[in-house]
Amino acid sequence: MQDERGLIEETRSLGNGYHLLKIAVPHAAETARPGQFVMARILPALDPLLRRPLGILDARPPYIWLYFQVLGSGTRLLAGQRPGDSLDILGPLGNTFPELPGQRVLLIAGGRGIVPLFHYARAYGERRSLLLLHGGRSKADLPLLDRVRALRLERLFVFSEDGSLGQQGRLSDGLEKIVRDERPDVTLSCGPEAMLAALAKLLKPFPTRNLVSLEARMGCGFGACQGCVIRTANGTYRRVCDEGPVFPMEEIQWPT
Amino acid sequence: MQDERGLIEETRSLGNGYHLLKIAVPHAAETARPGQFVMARILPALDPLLRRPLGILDARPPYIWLYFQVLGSGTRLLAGQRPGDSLDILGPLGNTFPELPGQRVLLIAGGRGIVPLFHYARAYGERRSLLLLHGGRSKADLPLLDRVRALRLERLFVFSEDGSLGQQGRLSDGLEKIVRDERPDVTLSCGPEAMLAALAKLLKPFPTRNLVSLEARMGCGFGACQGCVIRTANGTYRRVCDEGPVFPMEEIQWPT
Amino acid sequence: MADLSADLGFCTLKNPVITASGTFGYGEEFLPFYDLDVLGAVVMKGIFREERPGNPPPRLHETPAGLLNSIGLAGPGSAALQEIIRRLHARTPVPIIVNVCGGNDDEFVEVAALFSAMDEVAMLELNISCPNVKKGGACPAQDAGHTARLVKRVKEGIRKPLVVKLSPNAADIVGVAQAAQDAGADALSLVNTFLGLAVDLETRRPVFANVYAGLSGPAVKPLALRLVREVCRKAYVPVIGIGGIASGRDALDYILVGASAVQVGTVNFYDPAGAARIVAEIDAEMERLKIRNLSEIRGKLLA
Amino acid sequence: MADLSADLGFCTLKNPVITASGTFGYGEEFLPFYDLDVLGAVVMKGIFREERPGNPPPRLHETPAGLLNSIGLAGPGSAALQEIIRRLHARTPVPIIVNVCGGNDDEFVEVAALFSAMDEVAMLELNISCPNVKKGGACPAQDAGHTARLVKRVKEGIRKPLVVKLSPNAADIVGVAQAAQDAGADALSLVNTFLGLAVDLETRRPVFANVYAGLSGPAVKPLALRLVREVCRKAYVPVIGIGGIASGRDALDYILVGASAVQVGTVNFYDPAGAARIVAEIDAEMERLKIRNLSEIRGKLLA
Ligand SMILES: Cc1cc2nc3c(=O)[nH]c(=O)nc-3n(C[C@H](O)[C@H](O)[C@H](O)COP(=O)(O)OP(=O)(O)OC[C@H]3O[C@@H](n4cnc5c(N)ncnc54)[C@H](O)[C@@H]3O)c2cc1C
Ligand SMILES: Cc1cc2nc3c(=O)[nH]c(=O)nc-3n(C[C@H](O)[C@H](O)[C@H](O)COP(=O)(O)OP(=O)(O)OC[C@H]3O[C@@H](n4cnc5c(N)ncnc54)[C@H](O)[C@@H]3O)c2cc1C
Ligand SMILES: Cc1cc2nc3c(=O)[nH]c(=O)nc-3n(C[C@H](O)[C@H](O)[C@H](O)COP(=O)(O)O)c2cc1C
Ligand SMILES: Cc1cc2nc3c(=O)[nH]c(=O)nc-3n(C[C@H](O)[C@H](O)[C@H](O)COP(=O)(O)O)c2cc1C
Ligand code: FES
Ligand code: FES
Repeated sequence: MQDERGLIEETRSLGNGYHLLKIAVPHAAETARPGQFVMARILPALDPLLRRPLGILDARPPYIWLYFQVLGSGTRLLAGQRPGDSLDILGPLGNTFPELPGQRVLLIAGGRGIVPLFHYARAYGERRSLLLLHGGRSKADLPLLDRVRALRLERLFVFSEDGSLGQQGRLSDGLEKIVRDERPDVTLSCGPEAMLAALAKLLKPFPTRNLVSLEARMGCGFGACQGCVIRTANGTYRRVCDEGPVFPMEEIQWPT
Repeated sequence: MQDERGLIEETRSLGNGYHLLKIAVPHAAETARPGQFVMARILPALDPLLRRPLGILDARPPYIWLYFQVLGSGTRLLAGQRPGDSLDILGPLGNTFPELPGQRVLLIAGGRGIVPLFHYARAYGERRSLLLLHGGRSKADLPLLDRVRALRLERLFVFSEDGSLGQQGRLSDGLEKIVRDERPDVTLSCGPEAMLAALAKLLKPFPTRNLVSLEARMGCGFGACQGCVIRTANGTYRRVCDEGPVFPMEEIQWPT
Repeated sequence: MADLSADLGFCTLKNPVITASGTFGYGEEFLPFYDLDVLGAVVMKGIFREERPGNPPPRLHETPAGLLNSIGLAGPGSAALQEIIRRLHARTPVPIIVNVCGGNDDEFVEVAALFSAMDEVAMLELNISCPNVKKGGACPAQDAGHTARLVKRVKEGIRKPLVVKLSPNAADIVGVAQAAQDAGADALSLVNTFLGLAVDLETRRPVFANVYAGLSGPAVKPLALRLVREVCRKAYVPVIGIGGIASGRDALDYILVGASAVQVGTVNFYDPAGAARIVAEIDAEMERLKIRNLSEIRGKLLA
Repeated sequence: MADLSADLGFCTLKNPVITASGTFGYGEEFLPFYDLDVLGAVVMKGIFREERPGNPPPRLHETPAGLLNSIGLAGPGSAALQEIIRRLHARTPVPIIVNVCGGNDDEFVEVAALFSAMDEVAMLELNISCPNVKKGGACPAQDAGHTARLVKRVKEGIRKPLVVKLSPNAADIVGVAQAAQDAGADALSLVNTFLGLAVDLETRRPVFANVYAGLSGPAVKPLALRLVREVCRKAYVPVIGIGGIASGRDALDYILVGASAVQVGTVNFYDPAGAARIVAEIDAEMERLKIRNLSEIRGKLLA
């Protein structure tokens, strides 16, 4: 983990508020492992005050790629950055998705939840076959799909709620059949909390080991503020930034 | 006066924290007259909160040119802007230096005080002969000098405190002789307050009409906040933004 | 279009957005930017009986997301303001509120009576909360007893609705609010600026001649919103929420904690059409959240 | 190099920069960023006798140039913190200050005594000012009488210097400060966070389960600086200034109004090496202004 000045090399707007950034940031690029994230300080000014957590989509030293959606002031300012601009990048942060050699792994990515799973597939996909289940509201919410198709995957299942891409429906609609047919040993998922909660319910009957990557409001990103906690099934709290963002699915207390 | 989105066309760093911006901002460019300024909002974020007042160096529709020195957070952010970025530009604001046809005019510019006088010379210099007395700490503080030389001027007197450019000394050192030799009807000056105070003292014995352009901390720039006042010789206050920035020299209460 | 009308009991405004005293000049300064009639109302800069020069410069100091001011209620005096109000009223039907000041209780009473007699004036706002008149920031709104006496006297001399503007620097703002309403205030507005300090290490002096100055702007919103909620829980007269509003969303936050309307101040400086933008944003936000009118959410914070 | 040493009377720190409780974890989290020994001291996150889970999420909400938090003093309990302190002390000689909390007076007394007995601990800071423990934000530092009783009891049970941390939400912070010093506080630190509110229009609920939360960060600096000045004018014990410090210049502003040292909080979150940067900036600023040591400017505000 290091606080580095990152230089924006390339920016791409993918429509519908989605953006891709390629940033030269050597330390983070060299040491990042799938599932990790960075805290980005967009401006030297004091509003927005805090850094913003963003997953690492891909890392090829000295570059990392970020993929994000404009939600509020921070991401809006980030979307306004252009090649030549610089950002303070603190990272890589958090734990990782384990490599799981020899295991049959199903990746489940809802919307921008693709980020850590894309990194996973890029990093480990060459060495073994991975399954990816990817879904979003509509085609416009899956702007990375071409890049996803270019990953080394054994199978790719695509769902869109409005049917504009792949099969119509939520990815949770397709999950049971896929798990039954493909018999993964492990699932790794990332996406909106409601989606993850649905997955947790659906996966319960199966013997798979299930890991999820979570989001939370973060103050620091490195364990100092206690701001980013999630509630666990046994009623305690865990910090997403340094005890996560990857947790065993059954440890989380999902909203009902 | 209008609040327009200005598009930065060109940026130039002139060293020593001095910068030049060329901005497409049609309304301000068309209506600006020498002595006027704009209020620039650099970012949509809330820090810095207020706009920053900046004089108009030149206007050729649809462009205006700003010339500024990095002092604090606002000008630092402004210096980081690049072609293609946009700014909210409110202007043109304030009163003007009068055209004064038929009069012999001496312009006196200390450092970045060149801004409104440059505009004046550009706008009216073709039609009659102007004198310009320009000074600064050193060569590095007079980075516009080449552009100043290209103005239509009858005579240009340059002073630098360290002698690195023109005559050595403060411009106030040269003032009396120049006024005696050149016998201007009017002086128009702009520069640091201490310099203007010195000029006020030196010009007192002469029969010239003397106008100065002042700076003050501004909240709004258009007369609504009462924040930008300066003290007048009779003890009242005047708003720099809309009763100025140009005032008769003798109306001001100069610091002693 | 959602129904944006804001019910103050004694009158209904077209919408809840009122421009705050001292941040909107005398209205005329904003005519180049938009039609003032899109607003719920405008408040004039605070006025004393006589012309006042105000405080020496500097009068402003920017802080992170905030503004310290020590204007010291510079103004042309009541007679001149009456002229300005007639002129403004001839140009726009927007309701005009006069922000009444005084160096002592008699002056408050007198100035209030003067403007109460003007047809062009919709209501009065009693500014008992300005921290920039007396050195150290003292003002009547720091004391419930003084507030009650003053409000009662002012109210007796006027025939217009009276809004009493409260100070966040009171030790017990809720107590002062209760005193004001019990004494006859028709509405309460809060908050005025927070006492703050800026110093200059080069000169080793305070930035402002009065030492303390008043903090406003987005920086104070979380503090002001809490105070407005506390007052709303005890108030039986309508409350106008003020402090750091920069967007329609901010304005609706105040309605949610119980305010009937809001005032927007500092935003007028950095965004001259900001108050009009906030009206439009409130409308859009209500549409989006399918809120038909303000009473659907006013004071409906689930807590 | 200017002389940055900060005299607290009962001890002298290498420099005036102390990291504020709750914003620096237990120190260890910052070891990857810099050598903690460059700091004047570090304060541990507030500690109770037993492990505490803290408040439910969300615990943070960003505001313009500010941060609302409702962490609720999550922590591992005193025994675990003793272990952590031993570990930290083995890695760095930076003075360690323990921020002592309690659900009631007995707990404060007990926890203070526990850490007073540790050689690795330089001093104690009594956190009687956290707004996030009780719903509504109540804390002992809102009441001078309670503060006096509590400080006296704590002081009797310890043999280490005691810093008492004050709340900006007290109706009369100067009165509480006087009560604390009269009761035996060796120093005062202020301010803790300001009570604020954020609401969510979508859910119509407060953002935080406790409704109110504590505001910190650059937004509050002008307010905190005023309060520190007011306390410094009445304090005969050293004062540690806290609130929104983001730069060396900000830190020196607090010294100028009379603080002997400062604590820096929120800056540690957005700039992990921020406290070290502030030390360097203080040095550079003192060089530039030819200030040889802090006592040359401490309390020298010309006002
Ligand atoms: C470990 C981690 C990795 C992340 N990776 C990515 C990524 O790769 N791509 C991406 O687009 N986003 C990612 N996010 C989410 C991203 O951090 C937020 O979208 C961003 O911080 C929003 O900042 P803002 O200033 O634009 O929005 P704000 O103005 O802060 O908030 C705007 C709206 O978004 C909501 N919001 C903001 N942050 C979060 C959050 N963390 N969780 C839920 N709701 C939130 C707020 O409630 C608010 O309604 C990640 C978050 C975490 C914790
Ligand atoms: C009518 C007018 C026209 C101007 N034209 C120009 C111009 O053409 N080019 C140019 O470079 N500057 C010009 N200025 C000054 C410019 O507005 C300030 O330099 C700028 O606002 C500083 O902003 P900042 O955020 O960088 O500095 P801040 O962080 O606000 O301040 C940094 C330092 O500069 C000092 N400072 C800031 N503003 C002023 C001011 N207005 N007067 C005196 N000291 C100040 C502060 O005391 C502080 O020490 C003009 C000012 C006015 C009023
Ligand atoms: C420059 C300035 C001048 C002000 N003058 C007055 C005034 O004359 N009377 C008054 O009641 N309030 C005055 N105020 C306070 C505002 O009306 C308002 O209460 C305060 O600014 C908080 O709102 P805001 O955060 O939206 O600015 C003034 C505020 C500012 C910034
Ligand atoms: C997330 C967070 C947690 C805090 N926890 C504590 C605490 O445990 N004990 C305490 O005395 N103060 C606590 N504080 C208050 C800070 O120590 C400090 O007084 C306050 O943040 C103001 O300083 P700042 O503006 O530099 O952050 C906390 C502040 C924050 C932001
Ligand atoms: S974000 Fe600070 S502890 Fe996790
Ligand atoms: S800057 Fe607001 S009145 Fe001049």
